[in-house]
Amino acid sequence: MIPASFEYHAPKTLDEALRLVERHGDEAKLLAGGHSLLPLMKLRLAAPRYVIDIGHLRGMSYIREENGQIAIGALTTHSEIEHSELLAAKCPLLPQTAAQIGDVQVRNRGTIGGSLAHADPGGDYPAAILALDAEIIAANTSGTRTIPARDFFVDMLTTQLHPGEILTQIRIAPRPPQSGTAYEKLHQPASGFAIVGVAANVLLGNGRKAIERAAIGITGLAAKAFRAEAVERALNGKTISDKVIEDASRNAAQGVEPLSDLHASGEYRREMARVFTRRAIARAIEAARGVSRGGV
Amino acid sequence: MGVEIQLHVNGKQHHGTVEPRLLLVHYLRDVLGLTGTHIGCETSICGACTVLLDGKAVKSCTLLAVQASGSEITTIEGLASSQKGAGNGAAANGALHAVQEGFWEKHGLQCGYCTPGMILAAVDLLQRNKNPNEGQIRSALSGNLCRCTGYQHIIEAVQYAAKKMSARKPLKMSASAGRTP
Amino acid sequence: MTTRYIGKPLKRKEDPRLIQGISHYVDDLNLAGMHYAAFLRSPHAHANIRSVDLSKARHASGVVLALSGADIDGAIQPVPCAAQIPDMKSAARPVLARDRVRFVGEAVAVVVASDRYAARDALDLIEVDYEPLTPIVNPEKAIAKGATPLHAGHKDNVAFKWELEGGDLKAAFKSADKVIRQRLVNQRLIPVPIETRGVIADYQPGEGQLTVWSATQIPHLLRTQIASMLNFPETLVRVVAPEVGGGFGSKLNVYPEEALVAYLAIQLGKPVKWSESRRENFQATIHGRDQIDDVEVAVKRDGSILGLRCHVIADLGAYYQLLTPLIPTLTGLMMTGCYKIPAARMEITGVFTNKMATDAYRGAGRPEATYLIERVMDLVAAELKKDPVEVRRKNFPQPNDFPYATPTGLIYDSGDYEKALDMALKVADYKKLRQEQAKLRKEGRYMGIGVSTYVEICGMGPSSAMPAGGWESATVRVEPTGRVSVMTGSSPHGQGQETTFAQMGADVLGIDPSQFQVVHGDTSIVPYGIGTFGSRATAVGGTAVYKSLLKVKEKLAHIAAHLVGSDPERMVFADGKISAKESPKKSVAFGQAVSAAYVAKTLPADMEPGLEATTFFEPSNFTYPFGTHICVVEIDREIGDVKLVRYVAVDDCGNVLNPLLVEGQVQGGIVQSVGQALFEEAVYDEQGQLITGELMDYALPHASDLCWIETARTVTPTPVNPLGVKGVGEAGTIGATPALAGAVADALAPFGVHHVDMPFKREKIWQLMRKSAGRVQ
Amino acid sequence: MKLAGTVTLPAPPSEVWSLLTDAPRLSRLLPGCEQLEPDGPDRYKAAVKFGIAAISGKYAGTLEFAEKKPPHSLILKLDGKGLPGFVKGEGRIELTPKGDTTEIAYTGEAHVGGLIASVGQRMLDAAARKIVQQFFDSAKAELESTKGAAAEPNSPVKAHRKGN
Repeated sequence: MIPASFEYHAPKTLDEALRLVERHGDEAKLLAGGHSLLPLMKLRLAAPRYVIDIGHLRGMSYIREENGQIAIGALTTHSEIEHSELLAAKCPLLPQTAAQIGDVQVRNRGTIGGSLAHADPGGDYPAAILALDAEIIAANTSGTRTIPARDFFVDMLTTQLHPGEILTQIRIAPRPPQSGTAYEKLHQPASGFAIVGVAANVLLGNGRKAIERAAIGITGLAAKAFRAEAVERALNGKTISDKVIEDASRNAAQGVEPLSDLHASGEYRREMARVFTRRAIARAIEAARGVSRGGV
Repeated sequence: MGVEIQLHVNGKQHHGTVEPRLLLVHYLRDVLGLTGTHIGCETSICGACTVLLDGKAVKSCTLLAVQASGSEITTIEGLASSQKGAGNGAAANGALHAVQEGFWEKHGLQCGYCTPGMILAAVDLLQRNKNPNEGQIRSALSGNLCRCTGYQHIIEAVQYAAKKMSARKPLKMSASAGRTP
Repeated sequence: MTTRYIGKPLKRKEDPRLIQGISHYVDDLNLAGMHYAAFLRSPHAHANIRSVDLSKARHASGVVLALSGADIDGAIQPVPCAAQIPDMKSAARPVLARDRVRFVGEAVAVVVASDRYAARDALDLIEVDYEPLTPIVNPEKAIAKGATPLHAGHKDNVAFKWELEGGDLKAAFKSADKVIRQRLVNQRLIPVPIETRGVIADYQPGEGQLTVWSATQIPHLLRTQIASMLNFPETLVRVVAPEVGGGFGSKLNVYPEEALVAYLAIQLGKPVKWSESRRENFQATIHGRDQIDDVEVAVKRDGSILGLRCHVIADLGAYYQLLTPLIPTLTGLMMTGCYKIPAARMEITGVFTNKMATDAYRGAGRPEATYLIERVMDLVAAELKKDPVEVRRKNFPQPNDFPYATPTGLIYDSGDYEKALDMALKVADYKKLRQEQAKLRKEGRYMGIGVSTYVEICGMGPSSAMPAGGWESATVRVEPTGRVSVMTGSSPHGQGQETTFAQMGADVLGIDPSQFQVVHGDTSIVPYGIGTFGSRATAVGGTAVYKSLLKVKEKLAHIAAHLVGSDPERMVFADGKISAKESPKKSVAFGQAVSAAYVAKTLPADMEPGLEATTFFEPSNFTYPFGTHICVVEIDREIGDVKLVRYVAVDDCGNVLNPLLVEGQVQGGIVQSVGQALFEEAVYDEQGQLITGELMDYALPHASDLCWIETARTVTPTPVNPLGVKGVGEAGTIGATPALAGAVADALAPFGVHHVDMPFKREKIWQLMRKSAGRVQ
Repeated sequence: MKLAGTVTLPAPPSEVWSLLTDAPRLSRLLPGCEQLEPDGPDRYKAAVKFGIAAISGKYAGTLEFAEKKPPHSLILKLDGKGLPGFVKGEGRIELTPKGDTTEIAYTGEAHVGGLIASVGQRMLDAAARKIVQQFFDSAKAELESTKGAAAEPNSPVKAHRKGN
């Protein structure tokens, strides 16, 4: 399997990269780690005329605190996120999610920016990004804009990013006290993609007996990752019980047209969304209560 | 249109002009003649093409050679003498890396095709975790497929290497078959 | 002979080059001036080819040759099929399709270019005008009335009918207390060696020499077939199987590309390489299994099996490969398994469909047989409410019943089935497992225990029962320096015979294993042989080596006796010396005796110089390894996920040359079974598109999917060969699937489920539990 | 691969009918249609660029109308091939008046072969649904704009159009 020919650009600065994507528009594809784009190019399902390799840009791989938020550079690899101590302390959901992406080699190479911009319906990060109410920073030659995670995913493989824009950063608010997160995933046994992946982020109140606010991101189930608002509504303000969680989880696939493929029918995906939503919520609550169930 | 690249492979500097679409695995195999890195699935599932890129295991079939420009690469041929690995399992020239030794001792290979990738994935693991348990080894090797061994002897090989590396005693290689202890 | 090395876990001689990445598989070889071939393959399962336009491809940069089926018409014979079944219809696979394509992936055109990228690019420039035809995908529909035959001149899609009957079946079913019927499906599988296929051909016009390097399990058979297909003198063809990265039967074949790449090299006068992509490997390298079995069993209330009847629909795909029609017949031969069943009948209908051919995939017909009979034993146990272990035990032949004649006409060589069963029960602590299961069920957890007691047929020979020879060759040559070259007709590709044959040689000749070089896979060096498949390399190939070693030893004994003045019968080989038994002083160094053979001044009268012996060993019978596997699974009630909890395997493969390697074969075989049981399935959609077209969609077992496999052995030597070895390459795969299937069915018993077909994918299990949730017992 | 659904378009069946059966106008509705030229009665040669994000491919083939019962129902047949594979589909479209609007019920089946069938499998259903949705979205927009512009039914619409 060999990609078709293309014109290659390896800009040294972000500005240079932005000018290139502006010039070439949708005839250009950005190459970060390459783990989303290259497989498609090798199959010749994608044959972009221009490939703009942003992998050599400096200063786009970082995890740091900025103005009370955590900022993650778009070129940060899954494995850097998986092993980040800062994230483990302030935003454990991301390392939990990163650890479940693909395999070690893929995590060593794939980047969070590339993964989000690709918006694979079975990608793991989108669920977490949604549950965290993250912000996605996109730049073009005239400046930057901030896209809330909720608005970012538009459809299968389609995001809010315009041609000419580059995703540069992800921003997340640190985890408040009494909150807990979890990512629970049913993986496709061959590729490792999520058949269903549920990220839960809960904030407890009333002496940790009630859920003050829940955010649930679901990936794999539908053409795009989404916030399971019906689940959230059923949880918010409720005193925690197995029944509350179970009942809320029943709404996981509400209003969603599930994907159906060789590996899982729509019906099964729908049911698994319920099961994994329940499991994710329960684990997030455990985490919020400080009950650890093993490492990240 | 060719693109200039320079890579540090197994301790040697290489310069060249390549077609931008040239895959790293083809560069290593066809241009540098390092055929120990194998191609198994081409869809970054099987891990036969695993090499260390700046010390980390990556799948070289899902990387362009141009992406790796400026990086340091260790392939199976250079593992035993790699700087990165020295003092961390690797021994001087002519000897085997502790992981290679483990694979030999524990019959961690049959046809040998997945072996270079498997060994490098194990090296990646042992850099991060000096004493992995069975589950951690299984999970760290889940990006590498082996169709012959059923993996169990590979796990024993990695455990052997972990033990060996904490003792840090390189073993001289000999061409003949020896008995396992 | 003292056994210093045989039976010991020696590390492999092959490993140093493999673990350093310095050995050479086909694609690692590069010849000066190498060109690269790429194939255009049909996207249609069934279509007429109206035209193939190669004009653009021929003018593409780097392209030196582009050919369609029409261009080579008559120049290359179709792919051979060695298996013959009375009245079977012809269905030869053309090297390139000419007028019609019959499966997705069938090669339509080939291009050769100066580099592999250019060859790939040129494929996009070829224009083929297809007239799509209705694909025939489902084998039952293929043989239904009115289905259009795939092949011109055939009246239907039945390739052959094969029958086998023994014993009084009528009486058996008449006197039965119960008759149990079940349909069993063995899904289609893709072998997936991690190295795909690859071919390099080089033609030297001056010498007229054609050399073909191929990732093959059968270099000599391939040489003969390439010579036949190209009508080229066989003496001028050299086939080399270099390092081969796994085969599992998929490289026990002759493929269009092997002849065609050779043809291209001859045409161009340049070396040509073709490396199969994984996608091509999925589409156009043989598949395995794909049988639908309708089975009926007649039983007594006490659990004795009286008779077994089975009809098999074997989906052969569109064309025959080397052994395609033979594979299901092995299922017929082995259908009664390790039980004394007085009467049995098998009917097989081989069927053509618009898919890739099925052929020998690890186990080849026997995993289907053990699946059949072992599922039957479990169903009998469930029906009679007996423990599956006891139903099995009741029907075993006893050790003094061997050689045991089956109603299917086989003679099982030796066995002690109860011994292996008892050992497995003990290792697994079966009683305790059953108690644990009962306890977990009360907690709403679904644990299942599966037991498989299997026997398999291997050590493939004798020739009378084989399509293309069941013997094996070996030449042992002690070189003048005292080093020993062993040339074997076996063609190991991971099995480790470079080590085990050296172990054997070391014990026979009393020297160190390091003194041996086992050479294989090169037809210009090795005498004509058959190859490695059917778990035969040690039992047949090893015996040939052993016999050659004995011949050389005998000659050395005569030389040494002559030198020291003793009786050849009394010479002892040990520690690098050949000594007279009566007096250690009467001794020569091994090298001294060897030297005498070559210097030839001090040889006994009438003795020929040199020290070389060749054997063509013909076994008198197959060998029949056996064992018991016990598997424990737990099923996630909510997801349907089947988790392996424990696996115990007790195998008996007769005597063992190297336990480390036997262990490796058993474990690898079991995990390949886990693949079939839990994950693998080649899925063609109703249009004949292979929708599991890459490893992204065809799941193999990963390290993280498995539990620790506990192994043990019993040893029942075979009388069939002097080594007493039976073979172990396929035993794991043959024995394991029923244990896994039994465990899953057992776990689902509370849901009223007694049989599920593989693969046990989560959704399938989840659906079963859901549908019968109301009936949970 | 099967597709079925209903959609309401903001015009009476006669207008919808003329939109769907007028090749130049239809070519504007088909996502990625680059060319639609007559090739016999009720038969057109088509060149289409289908794609989602980075995944895209060009297909050439034919589009046919059959069993036309104006303005009630028709069958649409599609047959195309390109480097990523081939597509062959047939869909039945039924138009029912609902006040000023038309309810369209469609059922169809498409067979996909080649590369896209074997590796794009998990995306195919969703991609097909997306294409259908884009088609009807464009139809809606087209009908609304003609309504707004008081209709220029005979305006010369170019049959050639650059893909999006």
